[in-house]
Amino acid sequence: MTPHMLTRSLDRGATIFLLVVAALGVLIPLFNLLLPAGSFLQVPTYLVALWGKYVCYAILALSIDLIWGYCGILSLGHGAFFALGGYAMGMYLMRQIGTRGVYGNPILPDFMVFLNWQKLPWYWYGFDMFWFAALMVLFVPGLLAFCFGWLAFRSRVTGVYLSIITQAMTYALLLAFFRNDFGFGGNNGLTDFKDILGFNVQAEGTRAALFALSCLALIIGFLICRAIVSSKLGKVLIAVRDAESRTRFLGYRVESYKLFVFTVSACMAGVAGALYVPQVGIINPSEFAPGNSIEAVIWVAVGGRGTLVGAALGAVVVNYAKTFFTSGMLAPYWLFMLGALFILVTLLLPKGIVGTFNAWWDQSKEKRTAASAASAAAEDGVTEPKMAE
Amino acid sequence: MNVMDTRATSAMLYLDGVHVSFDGFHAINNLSLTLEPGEMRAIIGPNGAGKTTMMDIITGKTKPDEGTVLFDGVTDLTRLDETRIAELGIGRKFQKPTVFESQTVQDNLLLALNVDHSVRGTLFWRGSKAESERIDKVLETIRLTEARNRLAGSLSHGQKQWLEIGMLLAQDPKLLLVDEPVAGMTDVETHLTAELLKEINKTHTVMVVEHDMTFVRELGVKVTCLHEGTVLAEGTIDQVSSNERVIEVYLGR
Amino acid sequence: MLEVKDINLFYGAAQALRGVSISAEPGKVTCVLGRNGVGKTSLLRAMVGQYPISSGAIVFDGSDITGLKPYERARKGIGFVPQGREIFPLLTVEENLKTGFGPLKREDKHIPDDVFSLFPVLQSMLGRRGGDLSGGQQQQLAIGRALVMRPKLLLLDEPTEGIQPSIIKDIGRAISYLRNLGNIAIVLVEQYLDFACELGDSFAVMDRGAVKFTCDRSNLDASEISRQMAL
Amino acid sequence: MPTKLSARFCSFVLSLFLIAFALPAFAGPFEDAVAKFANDDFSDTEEAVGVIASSGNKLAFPIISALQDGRLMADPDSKKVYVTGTDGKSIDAATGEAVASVPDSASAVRLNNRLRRSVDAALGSLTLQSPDVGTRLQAAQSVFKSHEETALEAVDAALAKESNKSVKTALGEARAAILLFKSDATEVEKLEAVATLKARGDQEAMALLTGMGDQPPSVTKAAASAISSIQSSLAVWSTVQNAWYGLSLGSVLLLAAIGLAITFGVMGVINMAHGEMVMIGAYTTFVVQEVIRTRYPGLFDYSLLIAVPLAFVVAGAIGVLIERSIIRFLYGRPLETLLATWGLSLVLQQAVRTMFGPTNREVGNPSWMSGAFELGQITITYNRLWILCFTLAVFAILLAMLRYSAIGLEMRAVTQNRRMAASMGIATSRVDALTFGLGSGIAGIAGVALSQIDNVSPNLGQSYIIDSFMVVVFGGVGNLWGTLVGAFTLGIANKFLEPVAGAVLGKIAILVLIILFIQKRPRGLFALKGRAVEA
Amino acid sequence: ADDTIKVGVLHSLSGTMAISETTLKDTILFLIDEQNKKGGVLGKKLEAVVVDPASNWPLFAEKARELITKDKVSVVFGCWTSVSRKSVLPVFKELNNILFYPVQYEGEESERNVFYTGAAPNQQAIPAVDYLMKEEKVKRWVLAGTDYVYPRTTNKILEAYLKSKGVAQEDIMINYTPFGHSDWQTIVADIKKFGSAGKKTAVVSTINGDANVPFYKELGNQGIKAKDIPVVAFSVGEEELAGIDTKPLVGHLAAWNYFESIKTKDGSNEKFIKDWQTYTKNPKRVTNDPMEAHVIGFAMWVKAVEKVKSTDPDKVIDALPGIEAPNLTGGVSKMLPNHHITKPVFIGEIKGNGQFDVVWKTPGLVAGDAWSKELDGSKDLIGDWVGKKCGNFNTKTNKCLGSGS
Ligand SMILES: Nc1ncnc2c1ncn2[C@@H]1O[C@H](COP(=O)(O)OP(=O)(O)OP(=O)(O)O)[C@@H](O)[C@H]1O
Ligand SMILES: Nc1ncnc2c1ncn2[C@@H]1O[C@H](COP(=O)(O)OP(=O)(O)OP(=O)(O)O)[C@@H](O)[C@H]1O
Ligand SMILES: [Mg+2]
Ligand SMILES: [Mg+2]
Repeated sequence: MTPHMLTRSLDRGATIFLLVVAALGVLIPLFNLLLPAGSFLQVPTYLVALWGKYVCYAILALSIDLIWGYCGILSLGHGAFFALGGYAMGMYLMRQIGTRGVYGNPILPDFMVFLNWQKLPWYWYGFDMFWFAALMVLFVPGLLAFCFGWLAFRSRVTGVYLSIITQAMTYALLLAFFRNDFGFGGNNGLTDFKDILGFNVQAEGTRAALFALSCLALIIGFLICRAIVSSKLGKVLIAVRDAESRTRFLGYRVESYKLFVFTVSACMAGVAGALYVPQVGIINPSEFAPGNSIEAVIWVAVGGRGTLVGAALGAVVVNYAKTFFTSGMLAPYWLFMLGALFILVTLLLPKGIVGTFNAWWDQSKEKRTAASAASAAAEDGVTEPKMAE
Repeated sequence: MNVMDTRATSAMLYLDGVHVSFDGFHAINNLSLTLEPGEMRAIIGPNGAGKTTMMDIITGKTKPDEGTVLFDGVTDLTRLDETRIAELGIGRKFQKPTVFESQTVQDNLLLALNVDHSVRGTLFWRGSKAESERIDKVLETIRLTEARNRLAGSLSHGQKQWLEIGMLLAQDPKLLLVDEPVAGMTDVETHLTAELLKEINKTHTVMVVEHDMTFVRELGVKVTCLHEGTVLAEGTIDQVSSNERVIEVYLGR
Repeated sequence: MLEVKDINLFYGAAQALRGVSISAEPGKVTCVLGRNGVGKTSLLRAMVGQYPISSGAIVFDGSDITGLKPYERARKGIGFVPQGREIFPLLTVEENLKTGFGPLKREDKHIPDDVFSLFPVLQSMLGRRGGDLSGGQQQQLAIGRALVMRPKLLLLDEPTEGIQPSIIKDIGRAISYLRNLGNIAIVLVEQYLDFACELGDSFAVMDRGAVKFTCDRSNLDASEISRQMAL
Repeated sequence: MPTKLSARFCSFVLSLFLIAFALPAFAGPFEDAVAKFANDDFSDTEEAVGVIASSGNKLAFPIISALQDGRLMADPDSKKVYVTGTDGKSIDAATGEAVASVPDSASAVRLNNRLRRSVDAALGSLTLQSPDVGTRLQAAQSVFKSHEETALEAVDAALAKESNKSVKTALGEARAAILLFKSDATEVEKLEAVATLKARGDQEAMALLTGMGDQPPSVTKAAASAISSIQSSLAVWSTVQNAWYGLSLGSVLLLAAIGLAITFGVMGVINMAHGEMVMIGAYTTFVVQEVIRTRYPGLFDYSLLIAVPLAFVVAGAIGVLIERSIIRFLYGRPLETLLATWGLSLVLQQAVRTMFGPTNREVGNPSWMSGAFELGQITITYNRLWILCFTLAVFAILLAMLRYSAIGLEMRAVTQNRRMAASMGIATSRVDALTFGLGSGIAGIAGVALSQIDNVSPNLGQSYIIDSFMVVVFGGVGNLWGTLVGAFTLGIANKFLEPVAGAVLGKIAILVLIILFIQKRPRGLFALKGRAVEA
Repeated sequence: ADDTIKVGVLHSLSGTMAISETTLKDTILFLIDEQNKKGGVLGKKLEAVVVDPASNWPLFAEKARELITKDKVSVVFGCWTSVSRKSVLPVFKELNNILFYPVQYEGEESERNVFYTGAAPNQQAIPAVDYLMKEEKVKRWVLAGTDYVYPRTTNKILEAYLKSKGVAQEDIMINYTPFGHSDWQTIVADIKKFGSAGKKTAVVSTINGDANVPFYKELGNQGIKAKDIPVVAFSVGEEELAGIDTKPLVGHLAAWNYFESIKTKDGSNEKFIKDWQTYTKNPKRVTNDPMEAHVIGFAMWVKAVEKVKSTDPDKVIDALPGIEAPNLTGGVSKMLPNHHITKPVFIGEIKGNGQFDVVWKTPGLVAGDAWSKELDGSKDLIGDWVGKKCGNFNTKTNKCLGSGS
């Protein structure tokens, strides 16, 4: 990333967001590790794990916002890339167990032993090395996205057709991974991890480090997204979103653009999944469930589509709401709350939380400066595309 | 209209025996047409004659059922997609103005500029002085300088027409296809547009579709009249407008 | 018949109409002229109710229709030919015409012969989807569609845009035919001055959202109008 | 069908009672056998059945049929056994004398599957000459199944008297089955038996032919050729069967998708709550049946006829409510509808869970939707058949409505250009509400049909929503014919893949095929073409 | 507050599993209520902490963590699916707490922090097959299951077991379907075909959850009667049958360790059912096997706590093996060193009223095997948390495998 891209991508909102994430990424682990239990500011490990999960979701949301908010590609199957990244990491963690599994088999994971697998399937080779697994975390979702996108964008599959085939993709993967014959542990997935890079995954220090890493990944992901959308490429993406064929007539190779962001986004989702797995301790096929992907899209919508910050915020807000509502008195009724939240956000905050805030901010700024309407254009040129009516 | 084969290679645009039908409806029938480099050609013809469809064929939006479409005498356009054709240097203004509604007027022009259109190019793009000067100039030409920061979606119909012409200017293609540029413009604006096109024609090849005969007359170029997907008449405006058939199907009495 | 009194209209913070007043009479054609972006379309939108006005009143047939919904206005007899045609793209030509049946009485639910005699091309294309037609054909369809409603007030937004000369003449003839029927009031928004001058009974030139010049057929001065428009 | 049969059967039983009453009782092995019923031991019961069936006692039939129906009561204390008639009157099983009442300590003699089979076999030879055609047919079939040599005489006797054609065939087949295994049957008889079984031509006939053991060479040869001919005809039938299953699966998909074809296909609302509308329809059926069960049990067979309009109204009304309160603010913003309707689906699911509990609810098949009939070598279940017919009817009505009615035209106009439609005098908000209500209502009646084959639980809708979207998109959004063809194509493809690849891989293959297909036709099977679409 | 002992309830109340798990939540609330009426435990009242993991596996882990660290519960009753158990396992190990798991499962596990009160395969599957073989003389087998770990493992075990009993490979048909499979036409027809080959055929069903209803409906409609091809199921209980018209299904079987219809001499089951129906204010509310598992587990935990006079997990874990508690069918179940319990096995036939008629039962209680004897990988393993302090002890090599932690 060249310096000019960095400076261009940092506007006020972006800077605030980055500072907040960085602060969280440093302070939460510190407060968790250094302060004595019971002290006022001490962050329990439970919360570190929880927030670590939120941050991973935020990265996923960010990756969806990049393609949906800016390029109009509504992927209802992004959970697939997330899960694939997760599986790649899970496979590494599985191989790290070594002889500590219940059957003590040095090579085969437990689920293979009890289903009588004789030897490790070829696609498990190499995952005992971290660098290889890390590469696969990017490569597998990236490759799938590339192949899928190459086919779909070249044949100009757009709109709901694209959304539905992404859904079909994740659904097919869900079914495939459910199959025990597939060699990924079936419905039980991969679990019972012991350590990562030699550190015990359950140790407080490791958790804190994973959390900090997730925040770092969020920051980097955010910067990449900002760099993309604030470059001229970002404008092309919006052009593609709003009038795809017009963009073609200007001489832009639309499919390359889509393929580029789609693949970048899938890689980001993969990283999110990879960070998620050691923190929650399990990866199983339900991560491929179409409902999960739809929900991730909804986080973005709640936070504000096409705002990046909003996507991350939406992921945290919705998941925090879920955590909050699913315990205590409200547990039997939490779906009412969540459902109502979605409905109300759509009706009352049509641009999502951040989008609405931005609009309000711009408007009041406009009033304050009392300037001509000219300067009022949304900062990134990002507003809701006018739907064909 | 017979076109001599030797001229085919020197022509900027060469259409021969083009046919297109939609679900059995023949929109273009054995259409043959040649445009010389540096030429400006006005195309007239009744509604539904196939003028827009012809542009669709040239720009790769519609694939002809049969026939030859050559650009620059060598490139077979029927094999290429829209992007490639645009890259070759064919720009187009649509009949129904299509601009990027959620981006500013300025960004619309920026996107149209014919600089590196690759993913890498746009990702690592940094604005240059030359570019912003070009944009300023175009804005001035289309008289939208004041609206430069407005969203294109909030422009009126006519303003969008202008913006599209501006985008065409920014794109700076070798061949301009202009579909009904003055629809919805006042007489004065029509005049300005004619002047503008004549100016452009000094360095570019242009094909204009228009129903406004005053405008066509003002352009003062060779006119082709299409009818039912084929060339009905060709010649100067006076020749064409005195053609009986043209009067019958197009001009009216 | 129609009385537009001092209306203002805003798009967000931007004002598109500033105190516009205008009127239309049966058997008369009121022409609204002006450059691009002066607010002509906005004025028509205000009249049909597609966009709410912030102040002023619209009186039609003696009753105030300012608060009515667009379809209620249409049912009162306001026919609209919008700029950009707004054909229902997936309906056939015939179905497009039939959409005008809503406000009609049962015995009136047929397509009047006028429509086909004015625009014979429609007759031959009844089964084709509206969206497939060429621009000019769509424009004819849009006018035809408005006529199916048997309107008392017909609003035409640049009906000549993109139309071949012979059909412009036809449309001109159609408008004067309708005017001569005597029971339809017509508001014609145009930039094509010659056409407007030929048909208009009264003229209003708009600029920046306001009417800045009016005249009648009696004191028509085409060059003055053209000067006003060019300013 | 079964209920009718058993009703006839009961009347037959009753008539036999009358004969039974007239008979004097005497002690012997029969009485001992009867007493064994009171031991509550399956082996004892089985023994007793055997003895009683072969006793020739006139009470044998009433006792065994009572045993089959759970009307044979045994008192473990007094070791007395009673037969309760369908009319509530009881007799002592050992003596045949009428008793005033059965003691409270008596309970029905229990059966297990093995016993049920022996009971069937015993009843089989006892009822071969029953006056009722259905009973005779059943008897012949159970003899065919058990093909015990001892039944040959009875079969021959029955065959001589039988006049009904299908019973005659069945008896002939039973006879053939017996002869095939009878060691002392002549070669000619066996060859004839092989021919009869060949004519029957089904899996069971083949099983008999394959498993018949050592036979004279000519019979073995005939059997071999019979087997191969049956096999080839079965192969053809299995294709027919797959096609039928495909059609039937297709009809379910279509039914589930058809409402979505309106709310999503026509209106452009990405309606994630569609599945919940289906669910509401299914719960409406449940409530209707519940009321009928408790209040008007006689109406049970009509429950679905009542449920269909009701489900339409209930789901439709909820649809209208949703449209008025949420969707109408979201026109022109299709993606927001995804968000809101997803929220809505959560709320509706949980609401139903709170109201009706999280567990499955029982929705029964009315008699005309239960059971199956055989068409050649395939079994066609009535419920699937009715669902297919019902789906096609709904489709036809809907299509006609959209195509030819004024409101249909208005619906299409409004969804294509809401603003202009209003200017044409169409009350857009009313039309919007009606359209959404119509789509929801149709989803509701889909729920009625689906309640017949699937479980009625709060998750019902979830399991159909993805498939429904797949179907609509595969067929081409906005085209009802596309939805029809899409549903049947997917159904049939699925059912032809399933036997080859298995259910899971088959489903995966279908999904991959959809993905690849969309590459070929980016706007679905019945893509709308031309400018009209891009405009 | 300190004056109560908190008990975590970790069952899905929404999502796909709510259908089964909600009842278990109610059961624990009921048991706690009863216990509190008796004065609680150690003089303190019990307090239930209910959370909803929403059938979402990562959420299970999150909620488990929340229960233990935030709410400081002393014990957790929860989970249904194996994957949910697998997902919370590391949490219980890390935070050293106790989980009572009440559902029949595939076995192959024995963890220090988990007590398995549901059936292991040898307490359900194998007796069922034995019954069919002996009583119904079944020669040909269809093993139909949902494609996930429990059916896969169970079928592996059964396949090995059947072969050891001399059943030929071609007489075994194995079939897997996706979760929530709803179109059973082809499979039912296949079963019918497989069963009409002249040999007595039975279906062993490990079909899970929602898929059962359409499966049984299709069975009924295609006219597959229990007397022709009986189906024995391991996941169909009273609760599942409540959603089906059982008349066409009479005679099909289920193998469980408890049936609601079982009459006990001391009337304990009858009393339990009555109390339960009173508590839930629903006179039609049924009971089922996993509920009974919770009843036993809860009683055992109470006894263990009272024995060591503390709720400290370490102490309770050590005290639990050997603790006995009456089950609802008249016997006394015992917690074994491998953290599984002893249970009777019943085979029931479906009756027309949605209940089961017990047609067979094991003579005594069967001890749950953590590790299956039929599988190569595990035949030498035992779990023993008393003597060996090890969940996976290899008796051949005399070693505790893995880290054991
Ligand atoms: N995709 C299509 N499907 C069906 N018919 C089409 C399609 N595209 C164009 N047509 C038909 O082809 C004919 C030519 O259309 P075209 O738009 O090229 O006319 P035009 O000369 O541009 O007319 P205008 O001056 O009115 O714009 C018309 O009759 C139109 O209805
Ligand atoms: N939806 C809108 N949002 C914001 N501004 C708008 C909108 N529609 C029109 N405007 C602005 O309002 C002004 C008047 O527009 P209007 O469409 O009424 O012009 P017009 O006189 O019809 O022009 P033309 O001749 O080009 O059609 C223009 O400056 C236009 O940019
Ligand atoms: Mg045209
Ligand atoms: Mg206008």
